[in-house]
Amino acid sequence: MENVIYMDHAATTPTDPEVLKAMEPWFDVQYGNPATLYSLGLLASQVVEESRSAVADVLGADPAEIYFTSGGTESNNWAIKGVADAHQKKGRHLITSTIEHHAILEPLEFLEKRGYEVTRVPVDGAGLVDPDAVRRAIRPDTILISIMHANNEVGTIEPIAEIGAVAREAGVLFHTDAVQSVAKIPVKVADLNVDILSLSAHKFYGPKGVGALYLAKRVRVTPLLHGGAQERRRRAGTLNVPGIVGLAKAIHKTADQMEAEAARESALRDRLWEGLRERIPHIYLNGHPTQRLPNALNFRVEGIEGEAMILCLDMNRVGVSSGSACTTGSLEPSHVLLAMGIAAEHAHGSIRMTLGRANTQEDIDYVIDTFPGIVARLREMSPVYNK
Amino acid sequence: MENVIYMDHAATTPTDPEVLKAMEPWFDVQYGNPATLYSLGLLASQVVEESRSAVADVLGADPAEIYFTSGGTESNNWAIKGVADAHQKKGRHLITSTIEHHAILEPLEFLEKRGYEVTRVPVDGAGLVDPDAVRRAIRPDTILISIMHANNEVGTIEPIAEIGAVAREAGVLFHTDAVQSVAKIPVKVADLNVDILSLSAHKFYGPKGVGALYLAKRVRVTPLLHGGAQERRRRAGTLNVPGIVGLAKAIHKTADQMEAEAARESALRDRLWEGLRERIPHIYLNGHPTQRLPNALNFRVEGIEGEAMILCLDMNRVGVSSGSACTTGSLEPSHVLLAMGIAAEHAHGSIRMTLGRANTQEDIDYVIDTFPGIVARLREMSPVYNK
Amino acid sequence: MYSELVMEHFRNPRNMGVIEEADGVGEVGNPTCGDMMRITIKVKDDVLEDVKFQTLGCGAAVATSSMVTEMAKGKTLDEALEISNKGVAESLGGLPPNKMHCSNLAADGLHAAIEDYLEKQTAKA
Amino acid sequence: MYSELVMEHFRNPRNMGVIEEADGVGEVGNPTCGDMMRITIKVKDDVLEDVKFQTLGCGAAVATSSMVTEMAKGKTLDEALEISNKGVAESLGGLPPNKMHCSNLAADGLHAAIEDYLEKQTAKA
Ligand SMILES: Cc1ncc(COP(=O)(O)O)c(C=O)c1O
Ligand SMILES: Cc1ncc(COP(=O)(O)O)c(C=O)c1O
Repeated sequence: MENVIYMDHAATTPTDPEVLKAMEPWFDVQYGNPATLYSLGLLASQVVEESRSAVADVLGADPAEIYFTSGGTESNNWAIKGVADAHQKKGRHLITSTIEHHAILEPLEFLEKRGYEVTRVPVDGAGLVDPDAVRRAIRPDTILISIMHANNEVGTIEPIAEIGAVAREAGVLFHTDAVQSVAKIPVKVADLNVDILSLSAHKFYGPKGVGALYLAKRVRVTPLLHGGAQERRRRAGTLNVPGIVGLAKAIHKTADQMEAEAARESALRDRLWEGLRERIPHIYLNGHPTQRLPNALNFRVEGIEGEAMILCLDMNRVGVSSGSACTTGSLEPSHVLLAMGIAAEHAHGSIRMTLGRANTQEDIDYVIDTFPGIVARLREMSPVYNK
Repeated sequence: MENVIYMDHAATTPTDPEVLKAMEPWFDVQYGNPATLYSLGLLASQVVEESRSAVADVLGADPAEIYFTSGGTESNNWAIKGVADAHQKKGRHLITSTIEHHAILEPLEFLEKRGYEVTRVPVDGAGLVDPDAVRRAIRPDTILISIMHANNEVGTIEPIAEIGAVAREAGVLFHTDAVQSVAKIPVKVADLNVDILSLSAHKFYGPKGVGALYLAKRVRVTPLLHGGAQERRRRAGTLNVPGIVGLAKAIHKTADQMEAEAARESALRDRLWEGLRERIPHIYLNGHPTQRLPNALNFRVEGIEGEAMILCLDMNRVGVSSGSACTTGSLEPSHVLLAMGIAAEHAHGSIRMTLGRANTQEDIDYVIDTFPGIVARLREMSPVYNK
Repeated sequence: MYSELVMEHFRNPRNMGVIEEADGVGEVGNPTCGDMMRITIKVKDDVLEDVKFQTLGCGAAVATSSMVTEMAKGKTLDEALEISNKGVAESLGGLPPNKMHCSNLAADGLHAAIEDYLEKQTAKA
Repeated sequence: MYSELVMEHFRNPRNMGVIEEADGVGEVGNPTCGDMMRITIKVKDDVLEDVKFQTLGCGAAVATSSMVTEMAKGKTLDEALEISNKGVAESLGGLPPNKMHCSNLAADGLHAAIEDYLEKQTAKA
C-alpha cells in the first residue's frame, strides 16, 4: 500500500507500532497461560492485572470492574444478554435507541423472539436521543437501558450523563456502547452515570479481537462464555495476553494524547468539510454539527450512490466508508440515517470520512481536490441528477 | 526466563516466531477491516478467506464450513448453546461425557438451569467413553452429543469415529471438542463423523484469543455473538485478521510436521515416564497407556499434593500443571481424574507433563534427575506418606 | 471483491449517456433502493444502432449497465431480447454473490427500452 | 501469586518434622481435601519448648504451617492459644484470596496439639 490516505478510522485503526512492540514478547517469549502457577504463568497473570489497572485508570473505574473480552461485539452481547438473563425475575423490558450498532440491535431482536420487550427511543434529525423520552419509556419491568455514547456512522455524541441520571433515578441499570468514544472524548464512568460500558481495542490503535466490559461491582450478569475460572468466573477462556497488553497500552497512550489530537483532527475535519462544501453543490452534513466526535464527518451527496463513490475514491488511494451497509448483501440503507429522518435515496448516497492520527493537511487537501471530480463524473452518469 | 523447561503445552504453547512474523503486517501495515470495500479492506478480506481455506484444508472440510471465533471456549459455548437453541423444538436433551473441559460442562449446566436435560456418559479407568453407552443414552428428544476428541488432563483419545457413527445412525448432531487434538493427531471431519468441531490456535503454536468452529453445512445453530454481517451472519464482530492469519499459519505448519513431531515427542514422553518410574516409588500413570496424545503424561504421586510439586519444579525452572484445578479458588480435585475412579487424595497428588517442540532429551533427563529429589523432600514433609 | 473486468467497466463505462430523441427509453429500479438505470436506444431496420445508459448504483450496477450496452449494440431486437441478466453477469466473469441482484437491472432495462420502442411503433401504426 | 515471604517459608520450611515422644499431637484437615497437617509439641513449664509440623498441601498450607511453628515456639500455652489463623496469614504478609482457606489449618493444628496435651495432663492427674 504505497501512500494510502486512510479515512475510515471508525471502521478500524492501524495498531500503533509501539503497541505492537509491547505485545510482541507475550507471544513467544513470555507465553505463559495466566491460569498456571509457575513463573511463566505468574508473569502473564501479573501483566494482565497491570493491564486491567491501566484500563480502569483511564475509565476512572476499579480494576475489579474491568473484564476482558474478544471485542466490542462480545462486550455488547454480554451486557445485553447477560443482564436480560440475570434480571428476568424483575422484568423483561429493555430500552435502547434506534441508532445503535448492530451488535446492540441484533442481541435485542434475539431477546424479543424469546419473550422480552424492547422500546426503541427515536432520535432527532441530528441523531440525538432525548433523555426525557428515555424517562417516559421506563416501566416497572424495565431491567436495562442501553444507549450508545457516540454513533459510529455520524459521530453524534449522546447525552449519556443525563440519560444515566434518568436511569439511576429510576433504579434501572444503564449500559453504554462506548466503542467509538473511548480515547476520543473523555469517558469516565462516574461522570457518565453508567453501570456497564463496552469498548474495543482496534478502535483506538490497539489490536483487533480484544475488548473490555466495565461492570460496576453491584451489577449482576449471567456469563456469555461459560467455562474455566478466568475473569472472576464471569468470562471463561484462556486470556489473550498479548491482546490485553496491547489494549492497555493503546488506551493509555491514546487517552493521553486525546485532547491535542482531538483539536488537530477536528480542525482537519472542518477544513475538509468546508473545502468540499465550497466545491460540490448539493451535499449536506449528516449528524450533529457540534456535538460530534472530533474526527467524524458524514454527508450525503445528492444523485449518486455510496459504493460508487467509495470505489472511485479507492481508485484514488483514499479509503472511506458509505452510510449504507451495502456489504451485508442487501441494499438496505443505513438504519442510522433513516432513523434521523433522512430519505432512503439520500442515505444511499452518504459517505463517512473518519480521520485519525496519520491524516495530514496534505491528505485533506488532496481529498478536497479529488472528490469534486468524482462526484461530477458520477452525477453525469446518474439518471436522477440533472441540476 | 533463562533456560526454562516448559512442559505444559496442554495449557498453552508459545506462538511460533514464523507465525508471529506472518501476523505482523496485518497489525499495522495491512490493517484494513475486512468488512470494508476499498483496497485495504479487500486485502484483509482476501487473507481471511485464504486462512479459512487453509484451516478447511487441514480438517478436510469446505471453507464455507469454517467460522472464526475468539478461542476454544467461545467455539464450545457456541456449539452447545447454539444447537440447543436452534433445535429446542425437536427436544431438549443433550449427551456428553464426565471428563469434558469446563467450557463444555458449564454451558451444559447453564442449559440445565433453563429446562434442558443432560446425560453425562461415564468413562472407564483409562478415561475412555464407550460408544455403546452413548447409544444407550440417546432418546427421541436428544438434539446433540458432545464428546471431546482428546482429554486435556490425561490425553486419552476418545473413539470419536465410532461415537460419530452412533450419532449419525440415530440422526443426532455430533460435536467434538478437538482443542487438544488438532494438529497433534489426525483430525479429518469426514473420518471422525462429526458435524461440529471446536479448535483453538494457542494450543498449536498459534496466538491466544482466536479459534474456529467447524459447522457442517446442514447444521442449524443460533449465533452466540449477534451483530454485524461477518462470517455469513453467524458470528458477528470485526474479524481478528492477524489472529486468523496466525491460526491458519500455525495449523498448517503444525499439521505438516505432525507425524514426525508426534514420534519424537512420544519417545521423549516415554523416556520421561520410564525414568521417573524407575526412580520414584509409588507413582502411577493416569489415563490410557497407548490411546493417548503423543505428548501427554499424567501421573499420581502418593502422599503429596500437586501444587507443592508445581512450585518445587518451578524453583527448578520446570513448568508443569497439576491435575487439580487449584487455581479455581476451591481445592476441588480434578473432575476428570475423579470420573476415572481415582480417589480424591490421589487426584490432588497428580501432575501433568505435556511436551512440545522445544523439549529436548536434555530437558527430559534434567527432569528425571531433579524430580525424584523433590518428591522425596515433599514426602518427608508429608504426614501421610511413610513407606 | 469485484473481478478485474467488472472494475474495468466501472472505471471506463462504455456507452454512458443519453441518446437525444431516442427511439425507446427504459427505466428500471428506483432511487429509494439505491439502484436505478435508464437505457435509451436508437433503432434502425430492427437493429440496435445505438444504446446508452445512465445508472445510479453500486459498482456492479454500473458495470452490468456498461456491459449490456456493449452486448446489445448492433444486435437485432429479437437477439437483444434474448440477453438475460444471467448472461450479462457471466460476460463480466461473474459477480460476488451478494451483488447478483444488481445484475438484475441491466437486461431488464434494455428490454424495457425495446418494449417502449415496440409500443411506440404499434401506436404509430 | 504468593508473596516473597510465603515462598521463602515454602522453600525453607522451619521446624519441619516430627517430635518423637511428643507431649501433644494435633492433626487437622484430611487428604481427600488435599490439605492435612500434623503438629507435634514438646511442653515444659507451660511453655512450648519445641513445635514441629508435617503438612500435605499447597504452598500456602506449607508456609502457614512453617510460620505457625515459628510463632508458637517459646510461647506459653495461653499465648499460643491466642495465635489465630488470621494472625498467621498476616505474619506472612497476606495470602492470595483463594488461598485464605489454607491458612485455616495452621493455627487449628497448633491448638489441636495443645488441647491434646492438656487432655493428656488431665488424664494423668
Ligand atoms: C458503536 C460500535 N459498537 C460495537 C462495535 C463492534 O465492535 P467489534 O468490531 O470490536 O466487535 C463497533 C465497531 O465495529 C462500533 O462502532
Ligand atoms: C479440551 C479443551 N477445550 C477447550 C479449551 C478452551 O480453549 P480456550 O482456552 O482457547 O478458550 C481448552 C483449553 O483451555 C481445552 O483444553
